Amino acid sequence: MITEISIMRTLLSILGITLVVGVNAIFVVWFERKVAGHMQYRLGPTEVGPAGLLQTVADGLKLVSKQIIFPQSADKPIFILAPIICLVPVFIALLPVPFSATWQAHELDMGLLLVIALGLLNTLGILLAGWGCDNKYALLGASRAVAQILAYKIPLLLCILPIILLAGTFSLREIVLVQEQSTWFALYQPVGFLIYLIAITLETNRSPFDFAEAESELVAGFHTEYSGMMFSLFFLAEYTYMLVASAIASILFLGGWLGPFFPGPVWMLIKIYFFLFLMMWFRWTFPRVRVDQMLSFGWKILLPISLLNFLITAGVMAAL
Amino acid sequence: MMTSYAQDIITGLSSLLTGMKVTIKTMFTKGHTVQWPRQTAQLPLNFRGHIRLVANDSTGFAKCIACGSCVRACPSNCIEVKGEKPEGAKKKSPTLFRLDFTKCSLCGLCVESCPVAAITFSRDYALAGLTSEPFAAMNLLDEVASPFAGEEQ
Amino acid sequence: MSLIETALNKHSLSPEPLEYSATGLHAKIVIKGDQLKPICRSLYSAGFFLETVTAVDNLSTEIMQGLWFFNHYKESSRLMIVIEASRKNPVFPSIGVLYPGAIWHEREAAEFFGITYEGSKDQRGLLLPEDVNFHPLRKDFKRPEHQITGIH
Amino acid sequence: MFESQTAPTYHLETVEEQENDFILNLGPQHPGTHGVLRVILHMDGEYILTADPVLGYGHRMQEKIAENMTWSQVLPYMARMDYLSALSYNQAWVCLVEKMCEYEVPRRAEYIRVLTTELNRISSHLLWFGAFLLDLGAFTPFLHAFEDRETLLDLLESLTGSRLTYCFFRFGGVGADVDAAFLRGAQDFVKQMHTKLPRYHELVTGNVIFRERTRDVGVILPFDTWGYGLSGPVLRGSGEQYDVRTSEPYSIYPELDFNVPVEQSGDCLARYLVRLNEIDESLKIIEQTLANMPEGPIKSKVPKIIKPPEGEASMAVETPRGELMIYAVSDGGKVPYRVKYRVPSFANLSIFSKMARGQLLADALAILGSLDLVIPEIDR
Repeated sequence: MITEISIMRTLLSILGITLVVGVNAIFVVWFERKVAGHMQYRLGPTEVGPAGLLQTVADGLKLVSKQIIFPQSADKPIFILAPIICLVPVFIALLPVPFSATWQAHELDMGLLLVIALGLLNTLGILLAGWGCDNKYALLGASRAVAQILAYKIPLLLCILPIILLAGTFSLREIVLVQEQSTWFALYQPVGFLIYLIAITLETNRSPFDFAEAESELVAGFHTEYSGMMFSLFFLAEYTYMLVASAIASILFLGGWLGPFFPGPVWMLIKIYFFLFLMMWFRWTFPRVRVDQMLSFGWKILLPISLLNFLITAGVMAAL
Repeated sequence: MMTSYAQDIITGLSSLLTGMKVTIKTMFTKGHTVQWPRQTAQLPLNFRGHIRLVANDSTGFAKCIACGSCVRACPSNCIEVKGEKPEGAKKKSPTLFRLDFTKCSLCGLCVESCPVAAITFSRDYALAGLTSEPFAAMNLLDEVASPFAGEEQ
Repeated sequence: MSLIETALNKHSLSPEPLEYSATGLHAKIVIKGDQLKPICRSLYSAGFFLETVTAVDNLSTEIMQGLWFFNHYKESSRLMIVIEASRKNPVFPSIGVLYPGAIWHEREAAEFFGITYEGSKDQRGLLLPEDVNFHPLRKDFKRPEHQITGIH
Repeated sequence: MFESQTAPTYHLETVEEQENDFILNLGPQHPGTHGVLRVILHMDGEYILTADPVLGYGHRMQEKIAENMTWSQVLPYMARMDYLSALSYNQAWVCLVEKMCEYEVPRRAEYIRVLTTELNRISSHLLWFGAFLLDLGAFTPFLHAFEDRETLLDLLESLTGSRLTYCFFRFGGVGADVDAAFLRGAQDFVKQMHTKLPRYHELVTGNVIFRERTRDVGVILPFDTWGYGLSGPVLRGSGEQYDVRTSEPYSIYPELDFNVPVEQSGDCLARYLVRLNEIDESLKIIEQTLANMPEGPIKSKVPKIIKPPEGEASMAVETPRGELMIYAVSDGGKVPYRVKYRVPSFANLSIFSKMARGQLLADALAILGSLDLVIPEIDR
């Protein structure tokens, strides 16, 4: 039933999500640059704001003020649509994510399914970007993004299935509440946890699996031709996607907002940033995997192990 | 086959963890960064800036005798020297000593070729400008006193 | 020396030994153009590697010297092969079929000196811009009228 | 672990350019080519059918420049060819002229030359190490290598006055004498590298992703090596123990005790290992020169105007990239009559189109990186 209160609530939560997305992007980009800098004997940003915290704001302002260049042979509607298609789904995917028992934009019975489904749209955005700008490097990058999608999505789903079996629900909020009764699912599903970690790195196109960008091979991959604000939309989408993936990971495996001493949202943020830090750590340590090696890695290692993991879980559950 | 499959995965994973150990250790080590302009790095003793003329300690005039050996030694043709004898002097003095720094490759052949050690390297490093003109014709005589100073006026 | 002598044994050539400490070369032979390919075949099968292919333009004697440098991985034996041709229209045989690495050296020497390497599969230029019509390393080369302007 | 599918192999003869071929211009501005190299790739999806390098974007006609310079004026131009190993080029030129004019070189000068050249070799290999990993998509090793290289460049700058394009060697000696601070700095650097090299191995060599990316990629078979005139680590990765420093010893190399690292497999990994082991060997050489540094003058007397007698001479040295040979003809005048630079990267790149055929685009860039190219040296 639509009441005034529920409308207000929805509006407020959309505002909240926008705030979370914006602040998160500003902070995570700064955080990543700091982590990268210190891992490489550098300092990272130091000049703008305290400890360089406002560097991202300055960079954002620069990007916004820049001219957007349209390649002459680009397919203009697709060219413009692509970054939006990349950003909007990850934005919506934050709706069902609970930051505490009460801090949740919109409770959905099928929250997990929605997030998974929206995750797929990101690849569509990349494909459109690669196709629309009529650049060979971008096309190669986009085709790589599409080629890898099955290789990680199936293991990803096969890692989530045991969690659903354990929790008996698709609702993100209830999955956490089940963990409150027992314990973190990461302890039941260590293998699934590991594979999920690899799969979200793949899903967010992060190094060592950043073939779609692959700077040293494809210049900038699918966003080679994008400049200014449209480029920063891709950037925003990537970092928001990382946030969503980390949030889902902490909900599924590390008990979401559960934890002693601090209030729920703090724990949730701690867990999210733990995952974000892990992904940064991967990125600034490893070389890039080759595309065909990643595919065979996905099909020959991730898939059988996650399938085995699922079957064992299902067997044990049935026996109990 | 199964064991080698599992072994590959385990050795692979452990090699990744070793790499991650190195980067996390690095996070807590200090690097070389010097935050210019708040801090400045020390210039090495043999630093080669653009060339400059050495002044004679007693007179303050340039030691240069305008012999032109630096002009001949220069591989990039970036030095221009003219000189004449000031009244009552035994040796010539430069009336013009111009360096085209845009061409200079800082090889130091001019410094070595000088018979009276009248050229040396400056220690200027923050050389930047909006146009190339100031560097295309650097007048090196500006820094030293000139025996012709009275005559020009 | 021994490696060079064994390799060139059947060609009944006597390489002129050079003072290594003074020239950095072990031997030098001056041959005719049609001898190059058989000699290179022997050198190739003896495992000699190609250092470079180049030329020296001699304005006073009107001779273009084609130079081929070889050496061996196992035992240092630097061999210089010289073929002389008229500098008007120098033509040398190409050894690109035997030594694939020679193709680039030949392309370079061809555009620098205006040499034709007969039988080369690849006659394009290599280092100079595509539209040049001069050969800069010829001794009678004058800088072309065309001047690049607008460099600051 | 990640077994790669066997790549389809194509032969040059069977591939014809077709209208709807996917042609990719790799370069001249591309982050993976490290300079202005352009490679025209005909591709089938991600697989490369043919690769044709296009050179000359950085061409300066160094050989003609040398014909217009006096013998000593050529010296600064040496550093502009291979900017990463300027001192090896310095050495080739001064040794060549010393050979032609029969100048004596004091022993202390020879020691300083070898010491600084080997330091320069390490700095070149360190930069290559970083750049190669950058090609493979790892950014951190690049800056880790630069951290160590920074110490090295500071050290060399304190002696030579420049950080990259050194013009330090002189006919009959060197430009400046080493002082106690430099020797101490060099010793400290050797110590530092002995602790840092194992870190590189931990960070990179053992890494499973790195090994899969480089093993069996870009294999140079031994019977290809002499046809293309390969030299340096590219050759030694294919099992041939050829190093000018041992085969035609110049300077004080015969007195020094060092090994020439060789790997048999001929792939990118082999070339990588050869170079990292070479850093180790260079450290050994540096330790020996530091221990035995003789006292004495650093420069013998040479005439101001250099006129080598009529004749020809060649001089080969081992740069970090392979064999550099300079062939010069003198007509007895103040300027060289003809100078020919035989540069290692030129020959090493010429095999690229053969290696890239039938490989993935990602592999082609790994191969390009493993060849350790310096484009200004190729273009001259």
